[in-house]
Amino acid sequence: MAKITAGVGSSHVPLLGVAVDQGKWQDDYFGPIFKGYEWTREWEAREKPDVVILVYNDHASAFDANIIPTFAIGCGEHYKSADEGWGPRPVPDVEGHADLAWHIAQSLILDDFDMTIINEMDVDHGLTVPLSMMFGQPEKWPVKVVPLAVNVVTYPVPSGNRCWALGEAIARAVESFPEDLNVQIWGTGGMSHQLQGPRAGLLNREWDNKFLDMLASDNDDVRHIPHIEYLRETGSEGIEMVMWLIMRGALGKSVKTLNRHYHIPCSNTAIGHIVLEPAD
Amino acid sequence: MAKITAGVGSSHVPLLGVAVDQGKWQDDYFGPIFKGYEWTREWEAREKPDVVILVYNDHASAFDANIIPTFAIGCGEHYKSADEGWGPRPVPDVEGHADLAWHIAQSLILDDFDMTIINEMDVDHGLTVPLSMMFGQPEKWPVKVVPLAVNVVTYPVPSGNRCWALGEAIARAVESFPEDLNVQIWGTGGMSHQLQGPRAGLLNREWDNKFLDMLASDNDDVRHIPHIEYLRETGSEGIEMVMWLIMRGALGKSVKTLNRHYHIPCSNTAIGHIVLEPAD
Amino acid sequence: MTQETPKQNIHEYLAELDDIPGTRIYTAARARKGYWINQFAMSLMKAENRERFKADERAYLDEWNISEEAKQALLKRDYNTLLDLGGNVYFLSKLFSADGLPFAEAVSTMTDMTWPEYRQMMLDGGRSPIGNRSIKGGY
Amino acid sequence: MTQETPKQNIHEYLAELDDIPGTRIYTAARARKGYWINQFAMSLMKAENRERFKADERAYLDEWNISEEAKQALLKRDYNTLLDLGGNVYFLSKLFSADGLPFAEAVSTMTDMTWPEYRQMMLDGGRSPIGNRSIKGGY
Ligand SMILES: [Fe+3]
Ligand SMILES: [Fe+3]
Repeated sequence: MAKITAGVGSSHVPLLGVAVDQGKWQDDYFGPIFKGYEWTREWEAREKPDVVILVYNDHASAFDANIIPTFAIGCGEHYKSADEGWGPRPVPDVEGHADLAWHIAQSLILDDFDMTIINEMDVDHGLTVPLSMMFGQPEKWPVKVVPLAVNVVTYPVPSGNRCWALGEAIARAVESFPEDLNVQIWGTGGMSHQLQGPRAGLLNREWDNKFLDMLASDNDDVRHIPHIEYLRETGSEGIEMVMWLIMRGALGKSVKTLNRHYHIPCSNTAIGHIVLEPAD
Repeated sequence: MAKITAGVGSSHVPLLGVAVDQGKWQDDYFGPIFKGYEWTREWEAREKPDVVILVYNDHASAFDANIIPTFAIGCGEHYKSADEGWGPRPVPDVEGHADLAWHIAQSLILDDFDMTIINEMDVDHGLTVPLSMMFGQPEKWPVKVVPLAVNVVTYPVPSGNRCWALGEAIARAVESFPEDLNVQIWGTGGMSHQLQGPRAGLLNREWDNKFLDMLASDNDDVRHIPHIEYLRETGSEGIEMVMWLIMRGALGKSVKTLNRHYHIPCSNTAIGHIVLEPAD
Repeated sequence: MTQETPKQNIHEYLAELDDIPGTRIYTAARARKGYWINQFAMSLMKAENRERFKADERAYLDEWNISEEAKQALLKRDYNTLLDLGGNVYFLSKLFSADGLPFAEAVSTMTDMTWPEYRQMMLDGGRSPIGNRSIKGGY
Repeated sequence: MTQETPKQNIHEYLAELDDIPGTRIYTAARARKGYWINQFAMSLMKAENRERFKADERAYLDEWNISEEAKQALLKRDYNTLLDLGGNVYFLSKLFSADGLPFAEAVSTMTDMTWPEYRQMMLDGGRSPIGNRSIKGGY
């Protein structure tokens, strides 16, 4: 039986991909960030998950303005790194887990989630940067990936409550997959940042840490935070944190925090990550 | 305030489009079918709806195998008739109602429906045949259309219960649109038919009429019919009738039946239609 | 709030779909298997592709990531085999159109009837569901 | 079952989004208005389009269904005006890349700071939310 054994929430700042790809990850600017991920990288090397359900958002790479799926699940065999305007990142292709992905997609639709299924797409920094943070620069990614792309760009994006409920449904789906698989779920994006307008550069250390506290707790108050609170407190792009709720919803009522790290800034963004284990 | 004033369920058989386009609609084969729609055509001419929310499915025209949205709502300004392999139907372009469509899309997402928004697409017989049945051959369609494309091809398709709930949410959305608009909602497809395999040609007059009875009733038992019942009783393509439930769900608890017609066969298909008015 | 439809396990749900006589429900498993058959068929929506296909069917098919078995079935218009290989009728209908074949006539080739026989069955009220609902149940 | 988040009316929801200082939330209204600005920007993901654009920006822009105002803003790289006209930063970032401009530097041009000032603000902990949360509330 497949099982979700852990959840990771993590920022997915494009500049971190640049730091890895250009070997700058030990310099003064990036050193403290990568140091914060060190424990997690070692933990992942020990855990050896078979599959990661990777919740992220497409940043106008695979989807143009024409089509905006709220929840799109990648059911393909592999995905190439997207050219975001300066050439694709020099990272391995991402291998899908089509069997598990289709199983999850089917289960979710039966569970009244209105999924969009996608077979072929390129994946951008939202998906590949977290892989680099967790696994460094391997010849080949050590996990298969089920990409789950969430619209967090055009409003309304899905509610926190809906994201949490989707996570719960994903956990049910994984548990009904017959093959033995060690599955992790990652929620990516955030933390506080604003990339547009005169208010650009807003960061909110206090709120971000309160959010991490809420994720680590045994109650589900975090699912009821309204969009406007993310926007006011954490900048227009801080809304990406709703994707962490899909991860958290998949872990059940109680969780144990294995690691937690927060650093300001990386480019325009507050970097944070948290590693959680179901504790029910 | 906009209001849903009526709902129509109707088959959308491609051959009916051919009959209209080639002027065969009075011959022995098609005569009885078009006669059954006569009252409804006159009623539509009197009702003069401003907008039709037209629930249909794409038959591998706008969407290829790569992307499969469960619920896609058309938010564009206009749509062309698709070339389904023998040239586009010679019908007017379909004019969208982008203001209302975006309002509904936003409201639905806020209401935890995981919509896919689509701006540009061609629309196939699923959408244009019902327009021809209701409005004949005008120079310009007398209504604007909000297309709502439902996946009823790749399994699982959305449950009857989810479709009904979507209809309820659409009704709430329409009622919160500030402009005065006479809005109809149409659910199309069906009735019994099977287009594939050795069982092709299955029709089920009794079941189809029971389904029409259930739609016309004041209880919502019809939303709980499982997919397997549609498939066993009405053929593999009879599942399209789940789209009628979106229409029915939008009309509220009680309805008044204004017209009802059933005829066998049209090509591979049992033709039926029903005109309902909210009666709460 | 109204009563919820009881949720079903996906494995039970899919098993039921396989219990219908003479029918291949287009499940994920079929959609995956037939992906390139269907994408090939979809390509025939463009007039220039239809022409290239008609000029040399085999050469056009060889441009696609399709098994030899599927290519043979496409060349023979063996639609039941194509359904087994994951083809879906709405995609395959682009091939009906390319051949100039009416939809119902193409559908009739999947049954054990000739086109005139099939057409007559439909005029007579269609195929009865009796005995055609369930393989296991035989009803 | 857990408690439901109270559902909000879409008009209230959208009104709140307009109450954030120095921020244009990418709502449906903006997405509609800026559709072709964003599709133009997306086109710059292809190397051949970037070259054609660089060779003659005005001529390339004239191929798109974009208002003169938006074209001028694109030519001037006036990103705040482009946000007003419905541009979205993830789409517009394809233009940053075409210009070889780092993302953060491009973002800084939307503020009242120079790039070195903006960079220093970020190193110092970023822009404070205090007074930046609500126009009406002023908090
Ligand atoms: Fe992001
Ligand atoms: Fe249909």
